[in-house]
Amino acid sequence: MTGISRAHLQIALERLAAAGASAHDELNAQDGKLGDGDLGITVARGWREAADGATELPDDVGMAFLACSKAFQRVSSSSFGTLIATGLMSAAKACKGRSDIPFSESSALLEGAIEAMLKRGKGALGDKTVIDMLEEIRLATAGKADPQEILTATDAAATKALERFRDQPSKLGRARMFGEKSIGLDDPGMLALRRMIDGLTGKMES
Amino acid sequence: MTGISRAHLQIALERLAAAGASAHDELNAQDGKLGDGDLGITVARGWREAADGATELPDDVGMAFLACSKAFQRVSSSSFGTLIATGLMSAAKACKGRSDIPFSESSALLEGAIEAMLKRGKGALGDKTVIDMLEEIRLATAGKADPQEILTATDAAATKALERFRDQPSKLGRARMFGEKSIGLDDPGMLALRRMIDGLTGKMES
Amino acid sequence: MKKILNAPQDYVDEMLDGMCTAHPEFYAQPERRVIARSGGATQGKVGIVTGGGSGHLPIFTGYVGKGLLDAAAIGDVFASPSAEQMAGAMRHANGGAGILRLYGNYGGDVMNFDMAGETVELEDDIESTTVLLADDVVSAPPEEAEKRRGVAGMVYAFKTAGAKAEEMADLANVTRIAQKTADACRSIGMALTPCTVPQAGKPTFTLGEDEMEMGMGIHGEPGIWRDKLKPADAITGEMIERLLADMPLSSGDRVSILVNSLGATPDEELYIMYRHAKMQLEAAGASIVMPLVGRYATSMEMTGATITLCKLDDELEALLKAPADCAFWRV
Amino acid sequence: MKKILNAPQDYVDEMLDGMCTAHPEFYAQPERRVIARSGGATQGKVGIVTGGGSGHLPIFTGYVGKGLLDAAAIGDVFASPSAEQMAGAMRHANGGAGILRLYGNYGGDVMNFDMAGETVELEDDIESTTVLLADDVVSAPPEEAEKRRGVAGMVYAFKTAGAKAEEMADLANVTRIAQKTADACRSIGMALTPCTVPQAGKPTFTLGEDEMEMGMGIHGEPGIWRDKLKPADAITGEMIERLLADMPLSSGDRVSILVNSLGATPDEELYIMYRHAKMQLEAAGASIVMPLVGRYATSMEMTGATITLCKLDDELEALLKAPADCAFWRV
Ligand SMILES: Nc1ncnc2c1ncn2[C@@H]1O[C@H](COP(=O)(O)OP(=O)(O)O)[C@@H](O)[C@H]1O
Ligand SMILES: Nc1ncnc2c1ncn2[C@@H]1O[C@H](COP(=O)(O)OP(=O)(O)O)[C@@H](O)[C@H]1O
Ligand SMILES: [Mg+2]
Ligand SMILES: [Mg+2]
Ligand SMILES: [Mg+2]
Ligand SMILES: [Mg+2]
Repeated sequence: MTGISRAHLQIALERLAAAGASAHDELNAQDGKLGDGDLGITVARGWREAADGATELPDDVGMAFLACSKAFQRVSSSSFGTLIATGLMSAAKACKGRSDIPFSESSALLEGAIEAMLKRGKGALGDKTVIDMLEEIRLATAGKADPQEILTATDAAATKALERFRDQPSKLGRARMFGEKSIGLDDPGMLALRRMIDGLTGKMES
Repeated sequence: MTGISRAHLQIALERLAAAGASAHDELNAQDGKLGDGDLGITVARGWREAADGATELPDDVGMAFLACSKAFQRVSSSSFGTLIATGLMSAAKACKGRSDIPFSESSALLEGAIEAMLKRGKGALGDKTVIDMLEEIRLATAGKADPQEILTATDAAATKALERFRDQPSKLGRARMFGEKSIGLDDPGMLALRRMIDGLTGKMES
Repeated sequence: MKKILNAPQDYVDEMLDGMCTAHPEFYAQPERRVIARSGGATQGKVGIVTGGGSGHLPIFTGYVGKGLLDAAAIGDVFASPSAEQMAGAMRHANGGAGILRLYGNYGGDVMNFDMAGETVELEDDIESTTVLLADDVVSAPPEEAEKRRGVAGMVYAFKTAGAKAEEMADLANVTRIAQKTADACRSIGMALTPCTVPQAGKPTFTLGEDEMEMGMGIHGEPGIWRDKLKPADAITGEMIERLLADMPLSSGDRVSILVNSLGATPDEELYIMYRHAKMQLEAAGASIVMPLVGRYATSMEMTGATITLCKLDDELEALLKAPADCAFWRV
Repeated sequence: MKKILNAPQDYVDEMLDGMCTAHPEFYAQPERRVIARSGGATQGKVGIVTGGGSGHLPIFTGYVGKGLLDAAAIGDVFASPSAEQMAGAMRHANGGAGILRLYGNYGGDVMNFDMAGETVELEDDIESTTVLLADDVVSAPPEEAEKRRGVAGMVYAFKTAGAKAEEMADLANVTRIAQKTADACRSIGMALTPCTVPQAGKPTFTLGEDEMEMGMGIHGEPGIWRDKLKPADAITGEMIERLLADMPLSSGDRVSILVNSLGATPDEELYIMYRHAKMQLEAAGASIVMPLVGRYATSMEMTGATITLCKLDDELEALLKAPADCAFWRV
C-alpha cells in the first residue's frame, strides 16, 4: 500500500465519528450564536452513520467515498451535511475503480471537492465558510506526498484559516443575515472542520 | 277611555326606554356576575327600538303590542329580550281588534304572558327568573281595576319577589351553571324588571 | 387583543361581506345577517335552516350550499341571531315544502328560533320542524341528554339532512334523518388557550401556561377537569373513552369520526390525534368510514380540539357520502 | 409549549401516519418521510415533486393528489428533508416522462434537492428540472429577486403545473408553466404571535402583547417593521400596496388572490382582509379570478396571514380552474 485505501478510510471514519461526538455540544453552541444551532447534530450524526457502515466498505476507494457521501445524504440535511456529502461525492467520482489513491493526490481531490461544494452552495471563496478552510488546506498540501507532512500542513492551514476569517463578516448561510454581528466570531463550519482535523491528528480532547 | 290605549302605550314606551338607558350599566354589571353581561344592552336597546316606533303605533292595542314584540325580536336576541318579545306577543293575541283594554284585565294579560314565557323558556315557576317576579305581580294585581292601585301593588310585589328569591339558587339560564354561587345575588332579569317598573312609576334615578 | 379586525362592532358584517364577495357562486346575503344560497330557494325542496352566533366558521353560514343548508341566520360573535333574522332565513329557504330548523341546543337560540317559527307560520304560512343538536356529552349526564349543548356533531346532521332534502324527500323524512343523525352523534372537546370575542376585547377564559381543560365547551364553558397538559395519545384516549361510555360500539359497528380543530390547533396535531383515535376505535371492533380531520366547527383562534363520533347505518352512510358543495367542504 | 403531541421527535412521523391512514385514497408513504399518490406514479406523465420542512400543512405533503403533485419529501419541522428522501420522492413520482422539482427557495432545500437530482440521474436515469418559488417580496429587493424566499405562491405553481402535467404535457412544457406561475406570483406576510417547533420547545420569536410584524417570514424571519397592531384595512392596504409596487397591475389585468392564514388566524379575519383587498385591487382596475381564502400554507399555530397575488393570462387561468383533488383542496 502506498496511498489511501479502504483500511485508511475505516480508521479515519472511526476517528471522525469520535471527534463529532466529542464536539457535538461545542458546535451546536457555536452554530446557535447566529444560526439554528444544529451543526453539532449534523457533524456527529453524519460521521456516526458513515462509521457504522465502515465494515461494509468496498475495496474500490471511489465506491467507499460514495458510501460515506450517502451516509450524509441519509441522515443530515442541514447545509454542512449536504456540503460534506457533496465533497465526498466529488472524491468518489475521482477515485472510482481504484483501490489505492496516492497521498500526493490529496490536494487535487480537495480541489475537486471545493469546486463541487462551491457550485452546490452557490458560494464563492472568501464568503467565510468551511470551503475557505478547505482552500487554505488545498494550497498548503499541494505538492506534498508524505501523509504525516500532509497532516501537519493541514493542521497549520486550519489554524491560519480560522485566524484569517475571524474578523471578517459572513457572506453566506444563515449567519449572513446578521452581517456585522458575525465579525469576531469563528464560522461554525470552519470550527467543525477544525475539530474533524483534530480527530484525525489525534489532538481531540475527550 | 277607560283602559289601556295606544296613548298609554306611547307614554309607557318613552318611560321604559328612559329607564332602560339609565339602568344599562347596572344591569350589564349584574348579568356579568354569573352571566355574559349583556342584559343592560338588551333592555336598553329593546325598549329604545320599541319607543322609536311609538308614533307609528296603530290604535288596535293588540297590533300595538305586536309592534313592540317585533321591536324586541329585531334588536335583542339575548334570552331576556326574547322572553319580553314572547310576553308582548301573548298580550298582542289577547288584545287583537280592541283599542281600549280595561285595566282590570292586566292580571289576566300577565297570566297569558307568563304561560307563554314559561313555555318559550322551558322553565318553571320557582326557577328564580324574571317570570317569578311577573307571577308575584299577577297575584298582587288580580281583581284590581284602578291603574294607580295596580302600579302600587306591582311595585310592592317586585320588591317582595327580589327579597324572596335572593337567597335561593338560580335554576335556569346561564346562572344555573354556577349553582350555589348564585345564592345571595339578585337575578339580573328580576332586577331589570324592577328598573322597568321604577321607570313606569317615576321612581327612576337619572 | 391579537386579532386582525377593524372596529369590533363591524367584525361580523365585514366578515359576511368578505365571504359573500369571495364566493358569490355559493353565498348571498339577501338581508342583513341572513346568508342564503346564491341561487335562491329550490322550489319543491324542503328548506334547511340553521343559525347561531358568529365565530365558528365554517359553522354556521359556511355550510349553506348544495346538499347542505339553504340558509343561515347569524348573530354577533357567540350570540344568538334575532328572531327576526331567523324568520328571514326561513323565508329565504322556503321552497314551499316546509322548513327544517336544524341547530345547536343553546337556550337563546332555541327561544329565538321557536319564536321565528311561530312568526313565519303566522305570517307566511310556512310549516316547520325543529331538530336540535345536543351532542356534547360533557354538558349533561345521559339521563338529561336533552339538555346537552350542540357542538360539531351539527356538521353530520347538516350533511345527511341536506342530502336527504336534495333527494326531494318530504319534511317528515328530512326531519327524521336529521333527528336520527343527531341521535347518532356524540362529541367532546378540550382546550388549551382561549379566544377573544371582539366586542368584549378580552379572552373568554384563562388557563395556566402548561394547563389544559378536558371537556371545555366551544365558548369556554367549564369542562370536567383542568390539569397539566397531557400527551396527545392520553388526551385522545380519554376523549374516545368518554364518548364510548356514552355510546358503546361493538364489533362490526361503523362510525365516522370528526377530529376538529377549534381554530389554532394545526392539522398536524389533529392527525396525531386521529392516528390514536383510529387505533382505539378499531380495537373496540368498530370500523371508520369517511373520517373528517380539519376545521369544521371552530371558536376563532381557540387552541384545542373536539372529537365527534357519528354511528352509521346504511342509510346515514349513503347520505354522508352523497355529493355536497360549499366553499368549505366538497364531497 | 401548548401543543397536542406525544414525544416531540415523533411529531412528524405520527402526523404523516395519521394523514395517510385518514386519507388512504390520496396518500401513501412508500418510504419514511416520502408521501406519494396512493395509486402510484402515472405512466407517461411528468412527475411533480416537492419537499421541505414539516409544519406547513397543507404544504407540502397535503398537495399530493390528482391535478397537483405526485410526491413530496418532508423533513423535520422547519428543516429540509434529506437528499436521500428527496431522491426517494423522485423515484416514486417517476412515470418515465421526467420530473419537475418544484419547491421553495431555501438554501438547505436547494442543496439537497440538487444533490438528489444528480443522484437519480446517475442511478435511475431520471431526467429532471427545477423551478423555485421565490415569491416573498420582503425577503430581497427586486434586483435580487432570485434570492427571495418561497412562501404561499407555491400553491399556485402546484396547481397550474399539476394541471399541465395531467394533460400529459412534456417536461419542458410543465416546467415552463411552473416557471411562468412562479414569475407571476408575489407574496407578503405579517405575524402577530409565534409558533413552537416541537423539538425546540420554545416560540420561534417574541412580539409584544399589542405588536405585529409586517413582512415576517413563515419561520419567523425578520420583516420590514414591527409596531403596534393596526386595523385590518390598514394592514391589508399596506400588504397589497407592497405587492403592487413589485408587480404593478393595470386596468383589465386579471389576478387570483390567496388570503392565507398562518394557522391561528381564523377564517373570519381572512374574510375581513379579503373584503378590503378586493376593493383595493378593483380600484387599481384589476379583476379577481378564483380567490382563495383559508389555510393553504401555514406555520402550525402561528397567528398572522399572508397575501399572494398571481397574475393570470388565459393559459394560467384555465390551468388554475382545471380539476384537482387532494384531502385539502378540491377544484
Ligand atoms: N451555501 C454555503 N456554502 C458553503 N458553506 C456553507 C453554506 N451554507 C452554510 N455553510 C457552512 O455550513 C455552516 C453551517 O452549517 P449548518 O449548521 O449545517 O447550516 P444550516 O443549519 O444553516 O443549514 C456554516 O458555518 C458554513 O461554514
Ligand atoms: N329560560 C329562561 N326562562 C325564563 N327566564 C330566563 C330564562 N333564561 C334567562 N332568563 C332570565 O333572563 C335573565 C338573563 O337575561 P339575558 O342576559 O338576556 O340572558 P342571556 O344573555 O344568558 O341570553 C335571567 O336573569 C333570567 O331572569
Ligand atoms: Mg445550522
Ligand atoms: Mg439547519
Ligand atoms: Mg346575558
Ligand atoms: Mg346573552
